[in-house]
Amino acid sequence: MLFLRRTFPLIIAFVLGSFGAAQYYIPAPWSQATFRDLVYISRIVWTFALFLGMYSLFSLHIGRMRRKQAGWGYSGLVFAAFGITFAAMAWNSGGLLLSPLRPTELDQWFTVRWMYTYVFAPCDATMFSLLAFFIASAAYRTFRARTPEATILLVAAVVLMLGRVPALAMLYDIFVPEFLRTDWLTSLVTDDVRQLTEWLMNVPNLAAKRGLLLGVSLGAIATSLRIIFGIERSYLGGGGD
Amino acid sequence: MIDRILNIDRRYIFAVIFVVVVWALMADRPIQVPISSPVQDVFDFMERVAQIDDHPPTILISFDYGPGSDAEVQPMALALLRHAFSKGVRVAGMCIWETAPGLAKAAFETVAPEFDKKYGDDYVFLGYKSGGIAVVLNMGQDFSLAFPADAYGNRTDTLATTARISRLADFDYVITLAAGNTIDQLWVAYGQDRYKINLGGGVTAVMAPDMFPFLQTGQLNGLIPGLAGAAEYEKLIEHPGEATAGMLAQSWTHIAIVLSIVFGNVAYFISRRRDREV
Amino acid sequence: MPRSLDRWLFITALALFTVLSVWGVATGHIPLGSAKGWGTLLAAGLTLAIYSFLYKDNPLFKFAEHVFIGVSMGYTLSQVWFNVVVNDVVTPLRNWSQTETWPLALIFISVVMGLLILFQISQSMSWVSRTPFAFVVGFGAGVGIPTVIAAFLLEQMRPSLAPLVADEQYAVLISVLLVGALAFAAKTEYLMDRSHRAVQIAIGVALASVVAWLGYGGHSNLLILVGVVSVLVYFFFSVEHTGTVGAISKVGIWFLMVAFGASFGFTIMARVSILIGRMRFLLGEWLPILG
Amino acid sequence: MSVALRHKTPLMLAIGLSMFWAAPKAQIEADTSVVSRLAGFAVPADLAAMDTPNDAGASITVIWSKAPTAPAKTNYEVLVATEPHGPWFLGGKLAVTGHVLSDEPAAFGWNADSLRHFLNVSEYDVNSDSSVAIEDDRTYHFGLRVVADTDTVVFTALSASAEAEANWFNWAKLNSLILGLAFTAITLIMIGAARKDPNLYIRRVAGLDALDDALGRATEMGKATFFVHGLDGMSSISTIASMNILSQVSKRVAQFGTTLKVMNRDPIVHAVSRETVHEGCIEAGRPDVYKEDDVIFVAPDQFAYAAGVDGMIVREKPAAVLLMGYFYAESLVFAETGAHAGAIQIAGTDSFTQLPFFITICDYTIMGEELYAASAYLSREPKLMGSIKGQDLGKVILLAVLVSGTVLATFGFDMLTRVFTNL
Repeated sequence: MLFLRRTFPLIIAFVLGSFGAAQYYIPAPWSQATFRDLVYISRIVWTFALFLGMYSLFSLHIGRMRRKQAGWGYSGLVFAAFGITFAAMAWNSGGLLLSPLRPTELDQWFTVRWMYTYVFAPCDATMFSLLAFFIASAAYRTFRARTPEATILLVAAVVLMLGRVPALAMLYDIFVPEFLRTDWLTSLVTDDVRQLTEWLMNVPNLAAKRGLLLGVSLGAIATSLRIIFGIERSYLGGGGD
Repeated sequence: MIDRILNIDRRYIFAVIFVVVVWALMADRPIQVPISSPVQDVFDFMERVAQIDDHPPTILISFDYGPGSDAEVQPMALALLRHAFSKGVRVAGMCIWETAPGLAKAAFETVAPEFDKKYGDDYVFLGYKSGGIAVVLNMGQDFSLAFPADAYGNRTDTLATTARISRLADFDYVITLAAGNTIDQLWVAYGQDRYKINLGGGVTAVMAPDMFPFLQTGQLNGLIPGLAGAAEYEKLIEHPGEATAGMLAQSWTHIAIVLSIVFGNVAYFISRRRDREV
Repeated sequence: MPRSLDRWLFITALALFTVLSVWGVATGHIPLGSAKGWGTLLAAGLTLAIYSFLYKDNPLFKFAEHVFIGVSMGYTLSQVWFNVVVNDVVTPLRNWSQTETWPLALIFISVVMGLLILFQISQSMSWVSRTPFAFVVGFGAGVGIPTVIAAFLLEQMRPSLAPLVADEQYAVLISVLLVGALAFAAKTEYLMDRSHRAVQIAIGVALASVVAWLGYGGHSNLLILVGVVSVLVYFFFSVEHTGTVGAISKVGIWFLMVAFGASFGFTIMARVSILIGRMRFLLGEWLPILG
Repeated sequence: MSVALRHKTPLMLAIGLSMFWAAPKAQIEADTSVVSRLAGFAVPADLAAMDTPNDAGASITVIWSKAPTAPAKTNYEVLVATEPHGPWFLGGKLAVTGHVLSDEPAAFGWNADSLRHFLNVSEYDVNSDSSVAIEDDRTYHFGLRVVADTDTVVFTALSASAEAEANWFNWAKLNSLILGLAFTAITLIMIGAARKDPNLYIRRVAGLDALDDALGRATEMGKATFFVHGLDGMSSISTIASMNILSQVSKRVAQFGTTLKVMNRDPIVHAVSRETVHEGCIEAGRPDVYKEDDVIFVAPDQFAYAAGVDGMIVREKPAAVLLMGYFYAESLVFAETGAHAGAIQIAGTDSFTQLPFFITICDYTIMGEELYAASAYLSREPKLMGSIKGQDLGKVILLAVLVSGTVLATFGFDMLTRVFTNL
């Protein structure tokens, strides 16, 4: 039993991990075919893992309702909203659960698509747009050039914010009177700022991002190796060893 | 005094931003959008794909974003579809994110009638597949195993757009519209490296700076970054849309934010110097 | 006091929402006879309910948030169900006579493995789920290693393994400078000793300006190499950050800060775009203000 | 005439790698009986065929000499037959300006010449709308025809034959394999070394000092310290790292006897946090200060979590806020609110998109890999320690290659560049 519980999963991880790595170097058809099938199995298994995520969310809200925790009414709301969506899904415009999804129009009642377009999408987008307000507030109150490093960061950010959109050119058009618009100034606010922006992205930004990427990749390789060789087992979870 | 100005209730700042955005959206003023080279590269490659004559040119658009980045990425999707359809390029759409299919459907349904394109013959929507990396690898090895059917259960080998496709590499161009790291962790790493696809990207501005190393190596052959990139693409296909309409508000809001950063920092330094003197 | 103010605000907001919606309906902008019209009203209501959080956390926000969580669960389930379970599993099994044996067997194995993973839920039997987890995670880890080496290490190093400058004269110039600097550094007292600060600053400025001049003038390979190397050195943990290593890692910090500045500016841009999108919805689809 | 397709002796034997790129060992006989000449056009004088290297089989590569001069719009057409004397079918076309051996170092090595064309044939057209795939282990015969201006056909009776076979190793990927094996060895050796001696040297990340200061200040002020976890679950490296830091923090706080509140989004992380804080209090000799309710499960949803933590920071005005783990868009909400509540804030994350916000708002930021190093430094766990050391060695290799390769390339020696090219 202990073998099945502890050793067998580690053997599986080792065998499949080694094959997954080795396969990259073996072009022969048997290797390609085996790889294809293993990939297919992982794809389907991942799908079932999604159900696990759903289950944990459900059990959490059920627990809240059962314990009558503060705000448990909201958990009921979660189930009500889920129930309506699920009902629309199960109805599937008359096709029910086991047939493929029926095409639906936007202007059609009782479809998952309606729930998506008019409930899910606006809520999701609005949640993210809240951040614009928080950024504005932080810009005023907390983005401070406390250290030389933070100063470099802020200066680069300001250059990019003004250079990536035609903000300066727009201000120039509005506020600079005609007689001040020398060729030099015009090209400075239009072309030069844009070139500086592109250069910042293409040279220092690229260099640092590449440095980070190389470092992170080494870390990813090390983690993968730990998994394959059974040194890292945290992903297997606990529970009755 | 300065401290009090710096410590105002954040709700006032929220109100200011709200007013700036609404005002700038309502002020309709034409704005010049200069084209940056990564955007031009996507456009040029699409033009090259359209020139292919030994088989019907077909591209794959992977919709890997959700409503949270609808405002940024959806205009790219519309512009790319308009470009492809206007040049007679066939399009297959798929999703790695489960939150994307509604947006993808909406994009196809908006653009296809404009060009009188028919489902199946000119475009196909393959729907969502879970599994991330495994989906890309599955498509690379055997397309029909990854997508035996489209989103509505029609077999992909019976639809004209996908009948010719047996592997990921059979697509002439793959464009991923990404709001997360699917573009580098999935498409660049697994799709481009293993199956040598031509890969272009449209990403949210958050992701854009991280993509530049891949642009230089050619692992990505072009990139549409954020709303500004979308506006550039709209200009290239000469069909201004939502992105172009948003650029004015975008610019004004940037100016407002930059001014508050500058003001906040100046005030901060003044108050810090004063504190030191005292 | 704030309690009654809040109630007041709540009533005003509700009244305003009703009035504006009636306006939208009255102008024919929102067709009430269709699913679309009602949907737009609902979406506008939810949007504003979430925005109410900007004032303070309140029941309206909580209401919208929990509706959102519930719908998003149902929506995700429907996507997984129709696109994967129905298309990949149910349909081939239903048409089993037309499907070849091997894909059928493969589907069968996959589903069994998938079902095993659900044992995670059980307290006492959760060990059953370890095998499929080990399968997926172990296989993924293995597949990842050569991919990361090829796509992220080799590919990313290649552009840096190119000539630094197109022109050989520059190459000679740089090497002379580098050799000079190294020869100078060999006399460590010049580099380490505080009494030679002026000389050190002069060397630093000279080197930095040559690098910057070449880097901005189109010879970006040099600057990119400096950036990559110094960032790697910054994230090097086996040596103390003092002396030369400290100086290099300082340069690495500067590069990192410019890159983070880029990300910062671009992230702000992204959030602003989303806000613009929401405002376009409110002003254009809910209210008949934007065309 | 017999054409031997032998690869030139690798010049880079010193490194011992490049010969593997010059893989194909097949020597194919080609017969040239007739050589036709068109005005101003030198028809290829040789034709050779071989199994396409580094592939899954079902493909044969045909090679012939490039015509020194050729009129535009001229195409080579490769003909395929299963019998030596036909019937011949079209196997593929190549323009006279088409690719040459040196365009494909993955198949022909870095020293391949640019005087010969090649074409990979994997199928041939039996008639206008059906084609037949090349099969493995079967002899095919090839002919070459030159078609000028689509109608002038110059048939050259060159022929060659070969069998296709599936290859067991992709020699073009040898560099990646060697790197992979090297990293494997380094990592395993270093983890082994860390098991023997957990006190291997890694430098103390500066953020850890700031951490001590923050906790000290919280004690002076007699206010709470908040520890806010990121969004990822227990299997993520950042969560594991931040748990190690939490363990240290909880010990410190227990010694000082102040309040520590831990915010969680993930139920499993929540459970582990409780255990960690409890153990920390016991190790500090103050099991009495542990309060289970101070390790709070806030909400599982991203924005609900953000709203909940935001509310608590505003109400309780903690003296210090520690943001540790993998954060997403909500990072800004925490940091902004905490800064405004007057808390001293230390952030640690490997989420690079969120780092800029932490750097500009927080008092100290532990960036990227520093988080893992800090956690290895504190926990001394061999697998973390060994990985950090292994990665450091990996970085040394990368740095050495980058610097020396660039210097060599600048002076015209591109051997390192070739060895490290991903073909």
